[in-house]
Amino acid sequence: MGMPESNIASLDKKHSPGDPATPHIVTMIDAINMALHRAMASDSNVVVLGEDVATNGGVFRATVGLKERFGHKRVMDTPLAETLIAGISIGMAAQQLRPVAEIQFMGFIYATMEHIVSHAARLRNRTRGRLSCPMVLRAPYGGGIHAPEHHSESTEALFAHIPGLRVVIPSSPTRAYGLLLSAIEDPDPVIFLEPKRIYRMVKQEIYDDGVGLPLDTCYTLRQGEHITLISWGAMVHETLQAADQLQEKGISAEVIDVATISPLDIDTLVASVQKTGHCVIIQEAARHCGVAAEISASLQEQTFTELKAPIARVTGFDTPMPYLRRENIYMNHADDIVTAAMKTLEAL
Amino acid sequence: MGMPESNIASLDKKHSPGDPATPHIVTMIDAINMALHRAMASDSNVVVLGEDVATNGGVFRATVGLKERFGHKRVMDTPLAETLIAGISIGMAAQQLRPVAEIQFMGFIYATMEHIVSHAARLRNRTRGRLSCPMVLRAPYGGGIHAPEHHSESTEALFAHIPGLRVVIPSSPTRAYGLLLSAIEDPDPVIFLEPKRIYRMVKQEIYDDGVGLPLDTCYTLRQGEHITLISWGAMVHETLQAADQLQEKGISAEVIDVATISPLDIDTLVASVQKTGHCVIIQEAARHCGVAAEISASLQEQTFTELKAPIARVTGFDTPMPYLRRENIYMNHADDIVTAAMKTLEAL
Amino acid sequence: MQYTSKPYQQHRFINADGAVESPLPDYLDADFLLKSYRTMVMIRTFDQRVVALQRTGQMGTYASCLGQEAIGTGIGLALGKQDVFLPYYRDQATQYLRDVPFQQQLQYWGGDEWGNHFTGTAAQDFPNSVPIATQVTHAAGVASAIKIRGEKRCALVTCGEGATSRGDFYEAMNLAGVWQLPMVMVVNNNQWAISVPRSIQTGAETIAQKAVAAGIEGFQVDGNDVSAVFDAVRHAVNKAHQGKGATLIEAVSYRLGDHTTADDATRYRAHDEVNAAWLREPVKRLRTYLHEQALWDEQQEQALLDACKQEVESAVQAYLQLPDQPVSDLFDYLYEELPVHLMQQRQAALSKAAKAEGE
Amino acid sequence: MQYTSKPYQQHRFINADGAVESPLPDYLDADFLLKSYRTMVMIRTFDQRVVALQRTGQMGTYASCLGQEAIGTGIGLALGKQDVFLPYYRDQATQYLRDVPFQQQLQYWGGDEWGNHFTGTAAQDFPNSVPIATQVTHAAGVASAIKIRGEKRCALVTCGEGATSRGDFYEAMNLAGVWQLPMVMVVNNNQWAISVPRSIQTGAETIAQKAVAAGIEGFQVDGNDVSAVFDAVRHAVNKAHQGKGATLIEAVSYRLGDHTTADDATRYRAHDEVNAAWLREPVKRLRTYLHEQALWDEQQEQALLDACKQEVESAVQAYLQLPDQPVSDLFDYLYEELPVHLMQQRQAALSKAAKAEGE
Ligand SMILES: Cc1ncc(C[n+]2csc(CCOP(=O)(O)OP(=O)(O)O)c2C)c(N)n1
Ligand SMILES: Cc1ncc(C[n+]2csc(CCOP(=O)(O)OP(=O)(O)O)c2C)c(N)n1
Ligand SMILES: [Mg+2]
Ligand SMILES: [Mg+2]
Repeated sequence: MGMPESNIASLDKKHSPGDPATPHIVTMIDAINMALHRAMASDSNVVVLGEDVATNGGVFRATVGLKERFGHKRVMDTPLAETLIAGISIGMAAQQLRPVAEIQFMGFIYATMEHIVSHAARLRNRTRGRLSCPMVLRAPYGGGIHAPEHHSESTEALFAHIPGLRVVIPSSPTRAYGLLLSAIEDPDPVIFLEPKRIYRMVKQEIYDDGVGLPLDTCYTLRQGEHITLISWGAMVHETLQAADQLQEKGISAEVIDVATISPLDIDTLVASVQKTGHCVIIQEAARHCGVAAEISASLQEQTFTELKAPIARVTGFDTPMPYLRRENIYMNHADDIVTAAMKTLEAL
Repeated sequence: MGMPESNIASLDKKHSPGDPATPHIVTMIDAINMALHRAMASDSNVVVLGEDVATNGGVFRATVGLKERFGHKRVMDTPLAETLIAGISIGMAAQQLRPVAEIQFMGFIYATMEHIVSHAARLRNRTRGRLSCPMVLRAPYGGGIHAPEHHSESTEALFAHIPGLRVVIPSSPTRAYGLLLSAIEDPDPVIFLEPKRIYRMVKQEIYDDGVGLPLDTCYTLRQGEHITLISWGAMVHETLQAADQLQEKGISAEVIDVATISPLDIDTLVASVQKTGHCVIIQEAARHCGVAAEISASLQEQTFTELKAPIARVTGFDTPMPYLRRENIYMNHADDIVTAAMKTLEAL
Repeated sequence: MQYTSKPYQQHRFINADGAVESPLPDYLDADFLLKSYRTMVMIRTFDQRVVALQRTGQMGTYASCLGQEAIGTGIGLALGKQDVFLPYYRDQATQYLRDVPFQQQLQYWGGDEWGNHFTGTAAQDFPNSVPIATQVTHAAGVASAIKIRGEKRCALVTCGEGATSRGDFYEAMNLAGVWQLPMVMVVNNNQWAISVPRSIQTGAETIAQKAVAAGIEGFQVDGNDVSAVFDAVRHAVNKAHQGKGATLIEAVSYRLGDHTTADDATRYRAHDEVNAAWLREPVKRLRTYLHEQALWDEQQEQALLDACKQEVESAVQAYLQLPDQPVSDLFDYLYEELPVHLMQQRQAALSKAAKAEGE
Repeated sequence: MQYTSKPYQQHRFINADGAVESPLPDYLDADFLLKSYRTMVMIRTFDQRVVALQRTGQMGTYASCLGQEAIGTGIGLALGKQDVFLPYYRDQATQYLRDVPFQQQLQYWGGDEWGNHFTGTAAQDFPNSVPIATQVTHAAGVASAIKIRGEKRCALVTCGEGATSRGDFYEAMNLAGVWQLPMVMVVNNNQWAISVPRSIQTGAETIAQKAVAAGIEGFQVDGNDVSAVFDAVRHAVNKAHQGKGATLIEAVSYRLGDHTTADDATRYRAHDEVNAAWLREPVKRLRTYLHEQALWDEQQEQALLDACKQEVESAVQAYLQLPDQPVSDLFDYLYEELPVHLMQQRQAALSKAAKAEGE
């Protein structure tokens, strides 16, 4: 049953999964919705829960159509309580369900931390494999959308520091679809952070084939010779733009989307920096003790002799994200990355 | 009123502050108790709260004697609720009290994170200086004491990543006394992590003179020429031992106690590494995205040309702290540091 | 009126038809009612204007208080200047009555931290709390400070009924009970937490009965009857001032608008329910009552509407002309004194801004 | 016995003197009482032995259940094999009755994760929860899973009365109410949370009344009367199996020992209070009752004590001979499959251990 163009999954229409051979041209948020539909259809243990995820389909519409299709027992509006959402996900997961819980914004994720750090990340280890915690905690994250306070945080580093978790961040519709499927199938807890600034920025052709993408690898988006640009989340887009601008200057930049920031596929990054000898790491988050620091430190350890210049970081300031009128100052743009890259190259 | 030897503040005796000119030979836990007494005596806005801090004097006896001396209105046993402890501290601080709250173990600090990240760290900024949050959140942290699960965590990196906080970690009785006084006097929120493994390890001579130590500086404990060893918390002791061992091999190591891991006095560290060209950073915590990564990344940025070998990290594994029977494997010891240092030096 | 800890009783003086259900005590006199009415109309005018501003791209995401004006007004009129108010984000009325001018409220919603730099009565009040329910523990802290110092003040905190599902709410209420804190908790039960109806937020018959868990007094009031709200809050505030402990007030009302300007409530709730709620809304019922008491006429109404429009409009114009705060402000209020390592970042931000403006 | 949601009523069959206070129903027969008694004596024997082990440096910090044996025993006997138990850390009796052998309990307390690798009845049970109250939300999750699948099982969770001050407790109870979860919450009210007495933990007259906040049934039982505990749990478990929702049971008892072996309770509580509590403790009252019913004599008592000692001692010996788990176990259960970057760390740990053993 080939799906006509008009059936392409789109924002507010209920997604009807079709022939996996038919391409869908979708945004990232659509891709997430598609992956959720696909995962729920193929495994009856997958359940979805969170605030406003059922009847409302999620404040960003990520869960649209799920309740109608899979029923209120598998798609649950919870009371307004993030600690609870994390805690019951752990209980469900220990009973071999595969909860996919939504935290409405990353700024409200902190109340889950005790459960994530002390339980989700440890249940398997603590019981020597007897119980496990195959849960996914989804949260939109990042700034640049002129949202109210607490709606623009990028605190992925907090989770990246916790052993026993996977922290996964897609940066395109394709990777959102594939990585979310793999996150749901993963037998261990995954923090899945969705860069909401690019939820609807680009569309890509996706086949709803149920095929996941590996969580244990970085994704090289563009090959290059002179410098390695490493990023994740929404900043991947500015990074790609920067690579374009560098190209105009005759500089060939390799662009890598880290995608899974923990556990980290450092080998791909090392190989690239060994080749280029130059590296800029771009993160939206505040600088101090961010993920870029880990990547820089690890790269430095493993590519010391090949490095031709210090590894640079382009990061947010060590301040909270300003209220929306001044948000733009906080965010980095392509030319900030270009400037850092040029400085690195000039250090030659 | 010179105090006779027998009056030296000791573990279970109520501390009676005396002539600031009389030395007290005390452990770190005593020093903390002394600082609390001193702070409460000199500023009636200082209040102490937490679980078991009043009648019991704290499970580690840090708050012994405070309730008897300053009364139950200023020394409060709270209900068993960490979120509450953080939340009411913020409310009190906004009313110009100076709450010093205890979280019984760092493993139970995660429930405070929403309040610390979203409120304590931001109250001043959010209100453009109208309200502020001069609170101290104390917590014993770190492993190596054969404690039950969750009683041995070192997750200081989580707080170090949050703009608006100070994260302070003493590593000796002297610094515990001085840094805690300054933390309490500081007009902004301070996370004060106490390496409990060394609570009673060494004694030092302290004058109860109410003089604080600066929070914006690292402390160089030993001058050296060949290599810089950077650490904080309990690992400072293994680091000093390692420096001794290196000395025997004819290697002169500079040992720096970071003390305040955020905001970080990077300049002191840079100056040292510029001098030595070699650096090992030692942290007890898990490796990935720990504070050592930030220090390494920052140093690499600023000392690239002077570095003679990659900056090395000696850290915990990326696993939870094992239950007590296998705890020893997790912890690093002086010879682990020596091995790393020698490797760094041999990379010459 | 006598308040008891029977949680099921809903206090009300003026019912949905504008008729007296139980006689108003003397202190709820014409002055009070007229002031309440004027305030509610003013707030409604403001609220609608802000929504319009948002629709035209001149405002950030905004949470309307449409339908809840009586709660904010009742609180604002009952709370003392010396007390501390810890709002959630539909407390435009209380803030207005506590001297947070519309212009400043617009500044907050428009995305400028200076919108939280209250002066005057609100100087010690908390800014709007975005993380749901966290303000309740802060209130317990403020009340603790008051109690420690032995002052005759209290902390009054508001939240939605959705907020009562969060741990913060219970932890704070429990402390208020055991420490007998001078604290008043007012739950704006507007029946919805975004798309989640009251019925699936909790299995408790009322929100008020949650007070039983903490051993404090709790009761319902008709949140659309400003006199009932005022009276209940007055009772609770007096009690707090007298050192007699904390109170939980469930003000039963209805969120007539969307959750925020980013929401579309037609997706999840029935027109009929909203229409029915409009019959109970607070402004019309008081107008009816005032008309019937011959305290108000059409002319006064028109004059009031004009005055409200004018006040709101001049605030809006002032807001629209506000310059952006200097970029240095991003750093200068983070700590009392900027740590050294942030000086460089501050400089970088200034350069970045200068460059951006240069472009 | 009929249970109501009147929270103030304390259910009890056998009082502190070993006398019948209300007649025992048929199903609380001699078999039941004898089994309960034997279990409680066994647990007390075990408990004392573990404390002794700790004192001689052969055990980690240990939380004694002295005085609370009736609660764990009542739960263990009432709970079904198909149900899921989520313990706190004084549930030695329930774990024992759910086939977690003493040796394994010793292994847990002795600091080896394999002590949580339960098999048999407890295979799906949670390990002891150290972060207070977090297990209550996990239980709500387990109960949700059961409800989603439509199974005839339930989740039973225990905690101390101190735990009822934490948000987790309320958030989970609220969910249990609104989702009508098959969940039983048993609060071990042993009057102390380390050094904090019940009176300053909450202003509520009882813990049971906290159920009102969630709209679920809640009541007290005498936690020193094993028959009352059993009966209450049985009622709540049956109710859960029948899809009739959640129950909060406050089992009133007393912590006769120190908080843990790391604590010294004489610092903060009066001898008199502890002495008075000894008069109400669960083992003696049941022995008195059994004696009076001629169900028990001194000879049986001695035989039981001997049997208990023997069982405990053989577990202790087995525990003491347990080898340390391989160092690789630190890594091999962290994820289902070890991520590549951890392989190196695993190797490093093995080398480190080899080196340490070499020394
Ligand atoms: C901790 C937290 N979780 C989620 C949100 C997102 N959110 C904003 S308002 C809201 C609903 C609040 O409902 P209620 O408490 O009833 O207040 P109302 O908006 O109805 O006045 C939610 C879920 C938030 N701001 N904070
Ligand atoms: C979240 C958390 N906070 C603090 C502690 C430290 N702690 C361990 S037991 C305990 C008291 C618990 O009291 P209660 O719930 O009454 O149980 P009991 O020990 O009396 O059986 C405390 C504060 C902890 N384990 N977890
Ligand atoms: Mg609401
Ligand atoms: Mg207790």
